[in-house]
Formats: sequence, structure tokens, C-alpha cells
Amino acid sequence: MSMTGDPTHFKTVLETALLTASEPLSVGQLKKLFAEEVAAAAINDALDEIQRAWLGRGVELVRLSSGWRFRARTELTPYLARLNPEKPPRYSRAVMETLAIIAYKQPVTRGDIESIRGVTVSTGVVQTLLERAWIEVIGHKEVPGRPGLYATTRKFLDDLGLNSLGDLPPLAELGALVVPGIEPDDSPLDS
Amino acid sequence: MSMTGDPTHFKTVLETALLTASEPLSVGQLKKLFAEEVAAAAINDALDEIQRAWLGRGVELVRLSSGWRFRARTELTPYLARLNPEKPPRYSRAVMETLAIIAYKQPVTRGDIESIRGVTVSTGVVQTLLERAWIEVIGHKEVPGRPGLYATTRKFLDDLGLNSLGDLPPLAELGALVVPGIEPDDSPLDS
Amino acid sequence: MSGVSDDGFTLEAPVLPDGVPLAHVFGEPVLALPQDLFIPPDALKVILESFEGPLDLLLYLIRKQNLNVLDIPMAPITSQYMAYIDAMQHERLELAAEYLLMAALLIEIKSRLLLPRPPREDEAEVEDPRAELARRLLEYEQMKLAGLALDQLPQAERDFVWLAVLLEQTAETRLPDVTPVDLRQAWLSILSRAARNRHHQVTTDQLSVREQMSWILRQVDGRDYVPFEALFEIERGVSYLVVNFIAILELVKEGLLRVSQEAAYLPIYVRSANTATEPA
Repeated sequence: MSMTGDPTHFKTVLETALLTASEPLSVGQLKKLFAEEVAAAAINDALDEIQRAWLGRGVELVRLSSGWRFRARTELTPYLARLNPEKPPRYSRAVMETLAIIAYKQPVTRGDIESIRGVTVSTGVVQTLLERAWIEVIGHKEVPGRPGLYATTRKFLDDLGLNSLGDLPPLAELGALVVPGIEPDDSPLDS
Repeated sequence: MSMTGDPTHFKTVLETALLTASEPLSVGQLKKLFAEEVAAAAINDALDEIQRAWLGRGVELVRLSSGWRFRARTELTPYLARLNPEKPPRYSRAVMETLAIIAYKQPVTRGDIESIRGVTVSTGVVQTLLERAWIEVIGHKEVPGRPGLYATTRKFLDDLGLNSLGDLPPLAELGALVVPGIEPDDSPLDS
Repeated sequence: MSGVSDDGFTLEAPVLPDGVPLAHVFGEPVLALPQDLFIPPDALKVILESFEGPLDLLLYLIRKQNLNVLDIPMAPITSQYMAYIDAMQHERLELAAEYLLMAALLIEIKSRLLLPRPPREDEAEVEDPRAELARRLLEYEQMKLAGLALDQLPQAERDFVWLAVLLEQTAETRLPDVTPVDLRQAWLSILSRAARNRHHQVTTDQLSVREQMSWILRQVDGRDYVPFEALFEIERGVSYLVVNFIAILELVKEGLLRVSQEAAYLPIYVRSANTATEPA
């Protein structure tokens, strides 16, 4: 039976794979669903159609860093929360600041994080992020002690609904944090 | 906003809950989705409609002994099998939290577990852990009702690769990693 | 304790001053204690603990008064900072070394500003001793705001859930794997959910007591009487014996164990509170 011959069945297979997947599926993975060769373009077109078909429902098909995945729309969260009081923790500022430094300055060592935050970074903070699989050690810095270099993972992007690091909220520019207009007159910065 | 006033929204909430649940949901559980009282008949009617709406698709809504659940139709299995490197099953958060409490606070009664988790513990959750032989009843508390006291077993330690409970991750510093939420129905403890 | 955080101590993202600078108070020493310091003593701990370190505390002091980070009035800021440090020490809060290091740095910068600058015609610009501090403050603030922004993003499982439609695999009866890390994660979410769980902190010591409690209950389960000494394995050392003894006391306190002795110097027996109350 040829898949491309029956577009409805083709879409049904894709949709079912995405509904049952426990991780985002890339177009490359979705190709494997079919015994015969399928063009990436055909899959992309079908994904667009599936995405459109679900508009306005409780669930949406989203494109993430590592592929496509169905998720419940955030508007539904209050209802679902009544059913499921168990939720992952809301992380403390120490955890979120550490995550931000790794996300925006990666790759960074623990020392880099400490020098920006001005405090020791507890093992628990880094461990929490490692356990959530939001960060990983991608190498070691060639300095004494060879400290690990941390970077964010694809799962971090997926869990925050981001396609790439470029989608991170833009940083406040250092210049914008400054109260304007009271620079010393001889300031050579930007006239 | 009244649910019963908007049948489409009502069905959307039910459908989304079923699509995202990792366990079958009973009508009693589904009722909890809504702030206001909903008749079981209204839910059953909506479930029938949702079931019909999914006919002919890759996924079907089925009624199992413990409740309703969406599952992939067997006809799709040959396709999905090509994709799926068997995903390891996971326990629900409710099971994991219950296990954690028994491990760290043993011996505990069900009431103790509920007061720590702040939610009721379903029989199924405890049953899962008893069947796995990770917990057992080691006595009864001499209070009205004589509730059973749960403790973890040797098998639990073995299966988790621990020598003793002392090898469990220390809890001491965990408090600094999360933001404690204030439960809405919880008045401040000491005011 | 409620209401404390309403006294202007909400530590939300600092409101960035925009437009007209209000902070032309430079050079005028602030003699009064910063009003922030009139805090009920028990609230002080909470407030001080909510700072993420010396940079965070300094930023708070600066932003609260709409001061310019690039032109920090060192004298008043240093004295305010020191007031916080004193308060922390007074409350015997464990003070991270970084706080003291920063205090030393502030004092050093202040004293360098007091020194007359050597006239050096040849050099166009003289490095402001505050420049490095300002750079660090701004960089930290940028990351602090970024952390807040990240926290605002919808987060998987916290703010939305993935789908979990059942896919029945080939009749597999594989059971889920659980690691100690999973237990730790589960505990984190319990902690995060309920404020009252802060009272449920468990230390390793308590844990071993709980472990012994379970062990003792198993020993006495289904037996009429167990000799007291039978519950102590002498060869396991003093700390074990102490923990074991505490465990027995704890069980008695919780009404789970009965300990009895007919008369002085006679053997002590232990039995489960569950077994029939009729002595044999």
C-alpha cells in the first residue's frame, strides 16, 4: 500500500505518532514511520495541515528545537491542575539565575557563574539543572583543575517552548540599565 | 464561567485531560476538572461524543476497568513500531512522591503521606508500590482506625542500588532550590 | 509574620529608572539609617535570606534609591551596606564570606576616592575606582533580569503538559526504573508545592532514626515479647546504639511500642503496641 497514494492515511499515521510520542519527533524520525521513501516536503506539508486542524482545540502541535510535539494549550492548565496537583517545582532565584547565565553565556564554568553572581554556586543548584537535563557538561576548560563547561540542552529549549537559543528573551542591554544623563563630561563613551 | 453553558469548551477540557493523562481517568476524576458541580451523566454524554468524534482516526478513546483512556489503534502499531525504540515506562508523579515520602519519613501512615503531599493518596498509588514489593506494612498505628504503617523494603534498596537508607540523596539543602508555593486554601501557619 | 513583605520589601525585579534622573544626591551623606532597617527582628532573617549575595544586596540598595550605578555615592552606600552586615552578624546569621569581601572592597573604593588624585597631565582619563564594581553590578543585574524572564516563559509540566496517549507495546511487562535522583526530584516538587513542608526538613541523623524505627517494628512484629537487649547489636558501635535507643523512645512516644519491666533489675521487655494487651 502506498502512503503517498492516501493522504488521509498518511496524515493519520503522522498524527498518531506525534500523539503517542514521549519526545519531540524530528522530520527525519517521522520519515522512518513509512516503509517507503517519503520526501521531507511531504511530511512538512502534512504537519502544517495537522497543525491547522488542531487550531482552536485544547491541544496544539508545536515545533520545538528537537522536533514536533503535541502539548496542551496553557489556557487549559488551570483545569488540568485540578486533576493533577503534582507539578514540577518552581525553581528558586539561585537556580534560575544560574540557568540564565548558562543559557546566555554558554559555555561557562562554575567559576564564571560564581564571578557573575558574586556568590558560591551550591552543588545542589547545578545538580538540579543537570537532573532536569536542562544543562550538561560539554567539555572542560584547559586551565588548572580542568573545570567542566556547562551548556544548555535541547530539552531545555523544548521544555521552554523555544526553537533555538536565538528565541531566548532578549537581554536588557547594559547601556539601558544605566541612568542616562549624568555621565561625567569627559566620558569618552558615545557622544 | 459556567462549563455547562458552553458544551464545546466542556468537551475540549475533557478531551485535553484524557489526551494528557498518563493513567486512565474515571468519571469521578473527570468531575474534578471543573470548579462547579457537574453531573456524571453530562460527562458520560460528552465522553460518548468524544469517542464518536475520534472514530476512524489513529487514536481511540476506550473505556478500561479503571476509567477512560486514549490509546493508539492496533492497526497503527506496525508504523509506530518502526519509530519507537521502546520508551521506558515511568511512574506518575503521585507514585514517585508517595515513594519519596515513605523512603524518607518511614514508618508513615497514609494520613501522614497525605498531610505532607497536601493531597489525597489514591489506593492505586499505594497498591502499585506494594505490588512492586518496594513498600510493606510493618505495623499499625494505635490511633482510631489503626492505619497501617508503611516502610520501604530491602528490595527497594536493592532495586535502587542503595546499601541503606542513609545512601539516599540528603534532603538538607533542597529547600533552597525551590520556591515554596503557598497553598491557596492554607492559612498562614503562625500569624 | 504576614505583612512583613508589604513594608516595601518585595524583592521583585527592580524598576529601572527611565528618563529624568532623580538621583542628584551625590556628595550629601545620608546620616539617618536607611528606613529599610526598621524591620521586626524575626522578619530580618527572611529578608536577608532573600538576597542572592552581596551584589544583589548592593543592587537593591542602589536601585531602591534610584541611584546611578555608574556614579555610586560610596559613603552612604557603604554605610548602608555595613548596617545590613551588622544586622546579619547581630542575628548570628551564617554570613557568607562573600559579604565580608564586598564590605572590604567598598571600604577600599571609598578610601581611594578620598585620596587626592595625582595630577597626570599626560593621561586623558583616570580610572574611576568604582568602574569595576559598576561593571559587575550591571552584569549581575542583567543576568538577574534574564533569570526572571526565563521564569516567566511557559515551562513544560509547570505551565503546560505534553500529551501522553497510550501506545501499547508488544505485551511488555517492563516495570519503570527509578533512581535515587528521581526520589530527590519528587521531594523537590513536594517542597515546592507546600509551604508547610519547610517544617518537614529531614536530616541524615533523623533519617537513620527513622530507619531504625522501621527495623525495630519488624523485629517485634508478630512476637509476644522481645528482650530489650535483643534489639541492640552491641558490636555496631556507640552511635548506632544511641540512634537505636532514640528510635525506641520515638516509637514509644508515638504509641507504637510498649516497654515494660516487672520490677527493678528484672529484664526489660519490648513488644509491639499492636499485639494483644494481655500479658502472657
